[in-house]
Amino acid sequence: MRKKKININTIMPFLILGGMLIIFGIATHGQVFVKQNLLNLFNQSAATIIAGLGMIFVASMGGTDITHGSLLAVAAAFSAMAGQAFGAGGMFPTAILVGALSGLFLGVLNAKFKVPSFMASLSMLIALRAFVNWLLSARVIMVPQSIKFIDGFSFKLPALIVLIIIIGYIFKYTPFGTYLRAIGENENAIKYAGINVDKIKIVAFMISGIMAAIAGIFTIVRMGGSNNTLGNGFEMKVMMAMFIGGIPVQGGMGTKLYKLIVGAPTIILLENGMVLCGAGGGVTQGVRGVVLLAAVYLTMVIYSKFNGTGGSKSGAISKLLKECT
Amino acid sequence: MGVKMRKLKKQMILLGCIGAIFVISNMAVDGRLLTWNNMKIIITHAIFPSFVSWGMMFIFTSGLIDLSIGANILLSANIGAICAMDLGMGYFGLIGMTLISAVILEQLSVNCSVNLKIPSWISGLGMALIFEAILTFYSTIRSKTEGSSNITLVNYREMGSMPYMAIIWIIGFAAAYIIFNRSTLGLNIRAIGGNEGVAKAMGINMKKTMLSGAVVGALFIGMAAIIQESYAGKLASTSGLGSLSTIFKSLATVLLAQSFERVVSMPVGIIFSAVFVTSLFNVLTLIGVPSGTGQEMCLGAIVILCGIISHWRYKGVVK
Amino acid sequence: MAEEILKTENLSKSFGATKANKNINITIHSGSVFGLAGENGSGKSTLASIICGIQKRDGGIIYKDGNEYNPANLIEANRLHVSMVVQELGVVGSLPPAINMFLGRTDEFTTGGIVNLNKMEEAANKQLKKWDLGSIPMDCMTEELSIEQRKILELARALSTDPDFLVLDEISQALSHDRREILYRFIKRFTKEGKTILMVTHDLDEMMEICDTIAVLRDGEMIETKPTSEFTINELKRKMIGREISGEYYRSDWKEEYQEEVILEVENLTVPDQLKDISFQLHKGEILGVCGLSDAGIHSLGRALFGMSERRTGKVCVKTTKALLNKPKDVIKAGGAYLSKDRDLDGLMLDASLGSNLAVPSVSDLSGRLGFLNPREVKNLAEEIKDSFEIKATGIEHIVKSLSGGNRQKVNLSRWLVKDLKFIILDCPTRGVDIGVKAYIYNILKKAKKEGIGILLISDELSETIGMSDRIMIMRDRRIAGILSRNTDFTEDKIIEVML
Amino acid sequence: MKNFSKLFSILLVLTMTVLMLSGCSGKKASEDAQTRDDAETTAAPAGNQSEESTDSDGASGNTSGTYKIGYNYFGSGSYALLSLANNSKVAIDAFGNEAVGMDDEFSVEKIVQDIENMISSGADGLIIWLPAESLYLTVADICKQAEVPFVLNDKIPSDESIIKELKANPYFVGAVSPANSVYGEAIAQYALSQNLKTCIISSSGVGDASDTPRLEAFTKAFTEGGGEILAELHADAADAAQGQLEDTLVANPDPDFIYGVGSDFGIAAVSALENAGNTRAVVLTSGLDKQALSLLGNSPMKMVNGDFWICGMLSAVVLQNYLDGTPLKDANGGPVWVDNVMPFEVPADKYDLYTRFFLDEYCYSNDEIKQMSGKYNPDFNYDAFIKLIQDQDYSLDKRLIQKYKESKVTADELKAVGIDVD
Repeated sequence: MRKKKININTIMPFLILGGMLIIFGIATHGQVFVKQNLLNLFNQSAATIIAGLGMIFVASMGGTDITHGSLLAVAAAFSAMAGQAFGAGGMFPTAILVGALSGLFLGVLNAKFKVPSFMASLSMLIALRAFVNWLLSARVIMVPQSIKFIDGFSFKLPALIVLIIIIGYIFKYTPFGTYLRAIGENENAIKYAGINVDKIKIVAFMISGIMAAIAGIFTIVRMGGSNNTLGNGFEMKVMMAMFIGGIPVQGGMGTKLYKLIVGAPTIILLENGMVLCGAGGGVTQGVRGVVLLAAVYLTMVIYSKFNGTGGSKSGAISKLLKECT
Repeated sequence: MGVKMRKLKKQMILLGCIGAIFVISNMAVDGRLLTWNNMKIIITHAIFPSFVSWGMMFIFTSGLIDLSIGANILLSANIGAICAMDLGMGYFGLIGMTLISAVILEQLSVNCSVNLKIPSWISGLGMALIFEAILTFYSTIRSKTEGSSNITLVNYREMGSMPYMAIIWIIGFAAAYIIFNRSTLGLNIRAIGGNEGVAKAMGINMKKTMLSGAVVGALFIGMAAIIQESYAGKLASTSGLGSLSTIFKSLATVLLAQSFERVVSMPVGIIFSAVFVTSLFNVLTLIGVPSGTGQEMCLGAIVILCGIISHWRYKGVVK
Repeated sequence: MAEEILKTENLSKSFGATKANKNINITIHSGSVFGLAGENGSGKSTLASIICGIQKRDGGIIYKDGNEYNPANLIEANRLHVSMVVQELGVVGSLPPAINMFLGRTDEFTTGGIVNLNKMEEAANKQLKKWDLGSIPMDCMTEELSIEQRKILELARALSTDPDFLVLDEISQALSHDRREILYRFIKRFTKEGKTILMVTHDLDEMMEICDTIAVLRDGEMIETKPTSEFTINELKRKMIGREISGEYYRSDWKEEYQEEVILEVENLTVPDQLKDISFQLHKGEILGVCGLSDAGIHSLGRALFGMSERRTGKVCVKTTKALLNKPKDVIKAGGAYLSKDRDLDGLMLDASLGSNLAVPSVSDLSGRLGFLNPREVKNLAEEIKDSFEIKATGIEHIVKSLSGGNRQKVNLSRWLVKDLKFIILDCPTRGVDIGVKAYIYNILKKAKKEGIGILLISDELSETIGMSDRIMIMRDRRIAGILSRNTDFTEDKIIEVML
Repeated sequence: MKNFSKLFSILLVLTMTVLMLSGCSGKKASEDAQTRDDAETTAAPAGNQSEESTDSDGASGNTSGTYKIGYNYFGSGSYALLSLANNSKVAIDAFGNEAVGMDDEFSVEKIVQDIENMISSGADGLIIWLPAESLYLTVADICKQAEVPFVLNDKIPSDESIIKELKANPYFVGAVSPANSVYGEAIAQYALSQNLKTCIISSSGVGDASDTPRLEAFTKAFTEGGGEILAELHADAADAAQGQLEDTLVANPDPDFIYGVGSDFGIAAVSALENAGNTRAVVLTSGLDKQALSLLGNSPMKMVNGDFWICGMLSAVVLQNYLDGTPLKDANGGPVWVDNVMPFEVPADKYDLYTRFFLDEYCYSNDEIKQMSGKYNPDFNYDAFIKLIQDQDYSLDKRLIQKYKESKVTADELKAVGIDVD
């Protein structure tokens, strides 16, 4: 019984992705599988995955970090400046620094000052966007041609794989990762096990910020430069990738990395497939909404089928709103 | 009794702080803040967020975090306007249809969560995408045929103009307060939010309560939509979850109110927060802080600040 | 004998494969206190909740006052004058006490759809006064009340439905010694009015003391029902677990013995309005019991020692290494551990698997270079703990939530004992645990004592502290009131005398 | 629960149907994928030839049936963006092609994503709208690699090096953009001529692609002309803008006029002035929004100008000519580069005629548009195209005269608005 449930839950994201591939494969008469298009799919989902690799740390604690959209823009802007000043070499350190700082700030707010992460990161989202508006206004900062190679498949794929491996290692094979998920289950249990929860939280937020910043670099290199509308609504895209992959909203032990890595292409494929089907404008968005619901619903149904319980409430947020009182 | 005194003291402090802030900033803008005319403007701007926040209050408290509210407002407002103008249904169309569609849309998204066990804010996101898509269809067509992307409410705009707005506001507050603090529904919603187990055991019908809570919330949201439509004459459609930005201010308001719930009860807190947030923007404008950049940064800072203050020396788990 | 108030015939209930109740037949007479004894999972809570309509029965009939009785839910049961204080249900923290008391029945106080709070508060106070349960502040949020006040509030809530048949499920374990007295007084008055109480408790002494009749359940079957006077406590225990408790239950010896080496040294430990100037030493292989009245601060002591309480002054250190213990992680580093009173809230990850729960304290030890954590090692460790401590679960994938209270406590305790500890601070380790596990835990403690681990045993149950400790540290209003030795006569009266 | 599950399953079915429907169009797409190749083999070389040899290739372009043409718009909601897109669509339809519109959801990443996807979906040509300087070369490369011809619509780069590289790109067919700056200048001139000295600017989000150039041009011209800008406001949505304006009117109670960059903000300004009880200040705005126009005369709204986003159509024409094998080439064989599509003004009295001929029916009829392809009209070439723009043939007056020739409007009606046709 129990074993079975694990299996179903494990393969669910793959089922959804596979189903989607089949549907679009038929609908577009195989156009989806054209080499160029597969490459597009990869290019388009790369940034989402990278940012997700960070966000999952916060999500597994049951926290929320929706700064990604704006943070990406800020990091991109600064790293582009650095790129112009010191060449390609300057970009990554700058971006990472920016990401880390933002993450540190958020983490301290959440861990030390007990500001609910949703509240804090929402404010940051607004503030950082305003900041980048002020910083760039209509200005565009081009990235040096020398850095363009980053956008090449031959660099991006290995880079992505390395990142996944590193993050996967930290997330799954270190005490730190275990504590994260444990915090998602019951923060007190970890406190009473004599573990410095605050430190872990802060680090998690920092990693989240850093990954968002790195995603920022991959984005501007793709865009050719940074401008102030960069990364609009990016955070929601990343979240959808996690949700459609079946990562529990309230975090905890059910948070698995592969779910994100499968979820991101699923969302992208959905947009890509619809366009290939010749559906434009609002249609894609509407369908995206329905499929998101359908996917999560299916996961839930399967889950409750084998477990009897399905969380009808959004764990993290409802909890945090209660904490607000 | 001691508890009551402590609470009273807290309330006094809060009021004092707000008052002080107002006086100080009034000096900062050499007296242009606390003029009758300016206060009128601030109130005018505070009314929309207040209603949205009251709506959120009834939905969020029972644990349903619905992010489709923004899209809901845009869509139902446009539907109402169409009924009022194009279909010539006048005020009935504006008020009736907006409220009805607001309720229906809200029920859709809440049902997804309550009945289909989809975590509420995923269902919220999904529904937001769908609502926006519908509105996008409409405005794409309209911009072809009508020479304008979204319908403009030309007549029937009294509800967006001052005396009426304030009256509606006061009525809305009374309703929100009574329902939230003094009605079985409100108490049950709060019970569910506070401790599901107890609520169940005490024979409270969870599903029914949550859904009817959503209905009440939707009515407030609908009112908000009407007011904003009448006030601005036009609510433009968005895509890509742009609708979220419509409720950022209100979200901030609700979070603020929530942080001070230990001092004043939510409905009152919302009024304070709404006025506070709107006057913040007003003051910044008076000082000459540029909009689109400086002002939003300040908003972010202020919300965080309030978050810190309200959770000062707070024990317990915060996600 | 008074007339029958409640009678069940072949009552049965099963959850999936497991039969929680098999053909239960009980007859309860009005004006009596009827005790339900049994281990965790013996089906007493199930029986109680069926009677109160919280759960549906599969078969059988219940008669109340002679006519058939089949409540759909607790509310309907209330209407039929049956009420219950449900174990670990609690209250809504974010609502005022009065509303909590009448939750779900707020319509009774509405006029024109508007709830009249004052009326409600009056009613609430009347209720408390009526049974003199002590007063509870009404003009605050319930979360501001103490745990005991909340439990009393729950009792009042149950009483507010004006029951003539009241079920108390594990109410006393949340209450300290003096509040229990209030409870017992109430029970006497209640029954004197010809009303009836069905009592479910793990505290057998309590049961022997206040129940008129005791029914023993085991694995969902009714083993025996007879007047308390005809039971001896040992017979009762035997009936409950179906076997003689192996060896001694508490310690058999009556002398204070431990090694000279001091492990933990505490000097004028003080926490504002929690602890005043506490100084003591914990020796190697000593069990130091701590007891006191509800507000004596025994639980704060545990938290303070573990470094959880803020603005703590004074010195807590490991004698040998002189290492100061200011933060929880210092304690852990020094080979200490702390089990808080509230197992589920502060200890376990209820929705997580047994394995991950068992592993948590040890992962940092298991991790190698680059903090590498081998999943296999973790798994093995979990398996090992599970087997060596006989935790009853299908496997380490078993979700902890679905374990019995006893097993949960085993999980909570065992995962620490596998580390090589120097001392451990236990706060009510046997709270809500059945005899079997209780005995098991006591054996573990004895074993730990032999291995030279210093144990600080904080407990609400006098018998437990008396039974296990070498020395008992008695606290009164946040100070140490005295330390008794096991050598000198270790009697309940003497301790209580120091307590008050 | 039950009934809702039903409802939900209905929603699911709906998705599936949408997918299946789009499946059919997917079929078309794949057909086009095959046809595309020969379309290019004919078109691409044509692109590289100079302007003489057109007609011959025109025939060969003819054989390859209809084209699938993709166009993108930044996001829904703004009338300006949508009209631009619609104008492209009108032209594409007029030539009997299949049009695919992409909503970029206000995110630059999604623009690139959409372009890639449109290419994968087998588009034969792209009409591209880009908000940021950085994107041009990126997009140009994508199209070059995919060998898909593209035109730039409404927005063009200002950086010389970028322009040079673009023009070198064999698949870059041309660029048509309005003299955005002229909008601002026109408003500034008008204001100064009316002796309006102080103003408040209300515009969309900071750094918005279409508003910024207007804003800068206006600021420059106005301040140089001795005007004073009291405040510059930025808001994402019109309703927010109204609030800002009201706040600002407290800080600056008595401006001479408010410049609503973009019609929505003009409208917001009007209601803001009403609420503030300010009857003195006037409102000037850019963008031929019906609502804005309807306010002309009977409100503070004094002037509305715009080019009806005609670039959307013109750029489509450029692309069509390329695909038809009759590419428009400048004197030295380079691609079309138009950055001076002038705005025209719609005064209050011409409002009705405007709605009648620009909204109720499109300013150019399908046949007229067809005539803008060398394939259907051998006389149509680069010079004709440029002439059309320079003469502002698309402007209200010119169109009205044309409509008169088609006797859709009487001379008297035109006289009434001061146009003499004789």
